[in-house]
Amino acid sequence: MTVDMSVSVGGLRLRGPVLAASGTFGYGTEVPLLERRALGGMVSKGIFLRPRAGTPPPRIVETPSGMLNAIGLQGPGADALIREYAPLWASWDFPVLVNINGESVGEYGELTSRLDGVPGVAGFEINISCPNVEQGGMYFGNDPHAAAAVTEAVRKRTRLPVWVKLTPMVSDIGVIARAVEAAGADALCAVNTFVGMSIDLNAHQPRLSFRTGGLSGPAIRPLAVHLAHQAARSVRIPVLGVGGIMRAEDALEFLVAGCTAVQVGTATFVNPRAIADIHDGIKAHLETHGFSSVADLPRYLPRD
Amino acid sequence: MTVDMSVSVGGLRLRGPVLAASGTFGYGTEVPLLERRALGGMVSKGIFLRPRAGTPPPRIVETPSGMLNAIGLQGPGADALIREYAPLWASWDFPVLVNINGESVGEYGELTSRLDGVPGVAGFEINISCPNVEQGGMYFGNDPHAAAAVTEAVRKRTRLPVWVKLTPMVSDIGVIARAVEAAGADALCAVNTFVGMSIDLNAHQPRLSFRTGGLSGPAIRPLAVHLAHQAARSVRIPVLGVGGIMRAEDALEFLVAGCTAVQVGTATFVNPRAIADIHDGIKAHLETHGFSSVADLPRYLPRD
Amino acid sequence: MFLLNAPIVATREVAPGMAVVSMEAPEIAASVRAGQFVNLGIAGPFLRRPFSVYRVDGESIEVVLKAVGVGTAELLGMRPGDLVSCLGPLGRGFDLEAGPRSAVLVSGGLGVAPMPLAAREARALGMRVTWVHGARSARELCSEAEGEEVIFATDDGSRGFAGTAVAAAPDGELVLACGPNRMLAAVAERWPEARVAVETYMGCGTGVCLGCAVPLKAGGYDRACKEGPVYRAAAVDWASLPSHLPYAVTA
Amino acid sequence: MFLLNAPIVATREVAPGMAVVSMEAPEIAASVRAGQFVNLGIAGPFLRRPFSVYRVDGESIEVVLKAVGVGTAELLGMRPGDLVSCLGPLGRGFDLEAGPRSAVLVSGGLGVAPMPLAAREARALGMRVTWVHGARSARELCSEAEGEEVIFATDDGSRGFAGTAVAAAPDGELVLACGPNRMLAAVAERWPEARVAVETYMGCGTGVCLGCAVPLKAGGYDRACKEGPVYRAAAVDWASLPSHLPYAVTA
Ligand SMILES: Cc1cc2nc3c(=O)[nH]c(=O)nc-3n(C[C@H](O)[C@H](O)[C@H](O)COP(=O)(O)OP(=O)(O)OC[C@H]3O[C@@H](n4cnc5c(N)ncnc54)[C@H](O)[C@@H]3O)c2cc1C
Ligand SMILES: Cc1cc2nc3c(=O)[nH]c(=O)nc-3n(C[C@H](O)[C@H](O)[C@H](O)COP(=O)(O)OP(=O)(O)OC[C@H]3O[C@@H](n4cnc5c(N)ncnc54)[C@H](O)[C@@H]3O)c2cc1C
Ligand SMILES: Cc1cc2nc3c(=O)[nH]c(=O)nc-3n(C[C@H](O)[C@H](O)[C@H](O)COP(=O)(O)O)c2cc1C
Ligand SMILES: Cc1cc2nc3c(=O)[nH]c(=O)nc-3n(C[C@H](O)[C@H](O)[C@H](O)COP(=O)(O)O)c2cc1C
Ligand code: FES
Ligand code: FES
Repeated sequence: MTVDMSVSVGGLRLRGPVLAASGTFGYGTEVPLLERRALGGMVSKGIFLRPRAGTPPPRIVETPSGMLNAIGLQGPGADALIREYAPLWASWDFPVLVNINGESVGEYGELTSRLDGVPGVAGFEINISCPNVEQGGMYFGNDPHAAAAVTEAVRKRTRLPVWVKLTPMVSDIGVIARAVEAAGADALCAVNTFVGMSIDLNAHQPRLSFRTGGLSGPAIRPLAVHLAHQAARSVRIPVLGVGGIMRAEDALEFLVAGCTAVQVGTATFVNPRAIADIHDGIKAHLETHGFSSVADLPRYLPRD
Repeated sequence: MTVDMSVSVGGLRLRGPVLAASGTFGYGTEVPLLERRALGGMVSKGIFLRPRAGTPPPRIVETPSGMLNAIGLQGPGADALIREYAPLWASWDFPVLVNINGESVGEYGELTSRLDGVPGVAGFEINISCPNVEQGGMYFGNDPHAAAAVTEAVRKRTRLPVWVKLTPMVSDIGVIARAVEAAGADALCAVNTFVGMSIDLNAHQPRLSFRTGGLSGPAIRPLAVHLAHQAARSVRIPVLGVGGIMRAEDALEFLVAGCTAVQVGTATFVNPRAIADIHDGIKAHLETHGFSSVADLPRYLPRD
Repeated sequence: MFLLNAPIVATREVAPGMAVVSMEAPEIAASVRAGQFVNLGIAGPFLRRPFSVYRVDGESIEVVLKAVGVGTAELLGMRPGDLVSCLGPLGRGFDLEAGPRSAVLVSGGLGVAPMPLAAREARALGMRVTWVHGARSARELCSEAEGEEVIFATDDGSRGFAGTAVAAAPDGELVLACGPNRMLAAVAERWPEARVAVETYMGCGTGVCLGCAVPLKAGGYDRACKEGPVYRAAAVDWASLPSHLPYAVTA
Repeated sequence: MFLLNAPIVATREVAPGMAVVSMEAPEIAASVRAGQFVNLGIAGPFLRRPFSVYRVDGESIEVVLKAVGVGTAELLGMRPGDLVSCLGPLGRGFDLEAGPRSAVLVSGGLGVAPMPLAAREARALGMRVTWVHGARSARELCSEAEGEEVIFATDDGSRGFAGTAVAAAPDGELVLACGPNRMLAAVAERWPEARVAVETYMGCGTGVCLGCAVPLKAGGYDRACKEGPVYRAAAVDWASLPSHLPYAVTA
């Protein structure tokens, strides 16, 4: 039996359900070990309109079954991305979405306009875990109105797929999910990293220069599965599960919990072949259990 | 040099900064291996006014560096607690606080009245991670008004110390912390477990009969340190740090991040001597670094 | 209850993939009773892992296991001298007392685990021991079953009785059983007074977490690690034990 | 870049607590250049751990280390035949080219790590090698320093020059250095054109996470794992490297 690994998610048909998560795969030009045939798609490192230097070191700390990062969205800005990376992407056999960021609703919109129509840019993933500088630095993703406003601003400026990457530290992710769905999102990604802190006991201060960082890796997986499941229950658009996926079994948990596809991040640091291994493992699971496609997998998805 | 390990926290003077966390120590009558001399205090398993059967098995699932639990607050109710456990506590050489729970503001109040003045009950820890049945099942702890209302209801009915145990999955823990401080809390405990889910890939449904459970253990430590730090920055009352403390170094992270004491939960399952080991380790650290008391430890606590 | 860093002494195979691991734990060896368990702290997994004590040999205790996951695999890979953190003895065992003249031990697969100690205690109390041991096939039978009478049963009939251990067993004044929960449910049907050792997931193993809930016919839940793991077969609400999980399938 | 399951071949001590671990990694042994590193996947820690390649011996590569934490402790405890996941060679090494007639290698503590390969490459290019190796005391000096000329330096004067390796070093046409960041900052003062191997925390080791930021004098950050770990000493903004952390203290 041949298993159909392709999935349709948020306006894109992907050859496989496993994508590379933003910030863990650069611009796709590194990680030579990955077998590209397995890659359903890729989300670029988060970018702002203008170049950003990022935060001083130390930027990462290991934690039990995870890591904190505070990269500070270091990046070359839209112009350099269009010049240096998009032309490469245009020739690749999987879609590349750009993870877009801003300090104001206007900045998200401007960045979208700048990137829309650039060959190689297959869609947008909105990172709403950015501080809203105009509104006192609260994350856009913590407030349904701000999250919807950003989504709308992007939606208005492009016909390409628009995915919204949800912030995990909210009291009800369903509210945010519904708000951005209504604002025109084609898919949701759940979830981004959780804010954490690690303390240096000699210096009596945080280990990260930025003080806090985002927790990723298997430590957060049960939380991410729950949030992705909650998001999937709350909306009609597809959800991509992200958070702590190391092996095929982990990806399958998200799929059964109601996700249409998954993104793999930190696992790639530990195993540069992780995405291929996960893709192949999902395929083997489907074969073993007699499912002919990813969509065939039974879902546990009682609707809200 | 002798180190003074005692701390004052929320109306109690404790002989040491390490307490046993609610639900991980029963009613203090088990765990015979623990060296009691090290125990600063204990919080009993969460109790409701009336007996509760709890959830069907499976109630726990292991996760990377942690575990999910859905015990469902199984417990004998206030009368049995007063009859069977409080008389024992009254003779112990460390204080026992009761972790109190309710489905309505009124129920918290009633439970407090029932327990106030009972010999052996040294204070109350309010678990606000309970669904508010009167308001559609949202956690009290997710809403500053509901959290304050519960705190006020308990505060009005007792002169004993009232601690409030904060829910982690909120967009701004400082708002809740300030609300319950204003409502009369003597101390805060940060934090309770994070909601998570684990999926059985053969059954295609959650492993826990309750579907979701609370994540505890070292996986959540960086998140708990951050939240405890945020809470401590937001209020004047002391904060007890809880979440993933396995070793003295972990406890010290919370103390340096601004906590006055710590609670140890899941670690006891892995090492029944954990509390004594952590107490001794903190003492050794203070000695090595030339601090004469726990309060002497430098704090990283920029105020909001 | 003791907490010891127990050095591994030896490992021997008793069926393909099924091995007995012995470790030096003098205080536990001296005090453990049949049906009690130890909670082992192994490097890989986060939580401890519960195992019935299989035999006692001088200052050593033995456990019998198959690799079903990360903890069991690591335990089987340990070499003599490696240390395992050993907490026990835990729970209430079979609590044998003088009286009955015959005991029937019924075990399915890894349900052999508590039986050698049970056989020893029963004999010491003057009982005649019949041990009925079942497995899927002859290959999977534990090679160490013992008793005045030993009856083998295999699902495929490749050795002994063709069928389940429960079907193969004679009646006895005292029936002790251990195996998958569905086997124990069958035991409960036939011998409501049998004493059965139940398996659950465990958090602490010491009674503080309430994670090891066993649903009771009388209503409510017991702790397998404290009031159990041995129960009167009729006391357990077998229908409420999870059925959709690979739960108590180690047997 | 290769990803191999490399069997441990042997371990030898080169100073009290400092050991060389060799592992079979043919493709890496064949292609690694001085100053490059491997990122090792070990059972205990979550992330991989970066180590400079110390020597190459046939199909094996060697790394030198001390136990400073969980990963290094586990690596030192591994026995021949145990497998370690080995990703490499990574980063840009010293990139030696013919030209200079003499090379001065300056190493502090575990900063010896990239030097044997550097000495070999320098010699192959016809350079005369002077190796200056410093440590706190004679006991902590690596026993395997080598070169046409070897100069030892100890902080306590218990062997060789009393003072730092930087102070003990002669000038050379080419200076290569590795050691704690504060030592490398001193190198940068004296020889702005020296090539220095910098240490940072690393996430991926392959250039995708931006976790290994090295602050540059010219502004912005480089990736130690990709543009580095070897830099022109004057290019690094030493003052912006974290000072309050036990960071790059392994040397
Ligand atoms: C009181 C008691 C006594 C026991 N005695 C023995 C014994 O003598 N010999 C023996 O081999 N086993 C025994 N078990 C079961 C043993 O504890 C589990 O097999 C073990 O915990 C699995 O650990 P793991 O890390 O290898 O598996 P995991 O990686 O945790 O899980 C692997 C698979 O095993 C399943 N599993 C995990 N825990 C259990 C469990 N408690 N019961 C059933 N399935 C489980 C999981 O669902 C999963 O499918 C006993 C359990 C209890 C509660
Ligand atoms: C390019 C490169 C090459 C290296 N080559 C070598 C080598 O050849 N030999 C060698 O012994 N070490 C080398 N290191 C350092 C080595 O990677 C760390 O010592 C190792 O990661 C520590 O792992 P651990 O699990 O033992 O320590 P952990 O348990 O992670 O930490 C223990 C202590 O070491 C500190 N630490 C952790 N990582 C580092 C680090 N990268 N640098 C400095 N301190 C750290 C921690 O802050 C902590 O205090 C190199 C590092 C880099 C970036
Ligand atoms: C080093 C690092 C950088 C990241 N950068 C971004 C980013 O730029 N934009 C974004 O939306 N998410 C970013 N993330 C979050 C990941 O895309 C992913 O949501 C998260 O790491 C959880 O998945 P994981 O556990 O598989 O890594 C980053 C994560 C890491 C570890
Ligand atoms: C099995 C279990 C039961 C718990 N029961 C309660 C409870 O009844 N009331 C409460 O406020 N917290 C309860 N908790 C939460 C703990 O007190 C603690 O906040 C949490 O486990 C995080 O700390 P830890 O990582 O040290 O375990 C429980 C935790 C566990 C693991
Ligand atoms: S396993 Fe914790 S109470 Fe039984
Ligand atoms: S370690 Fe990830 S980019 Fe260098």
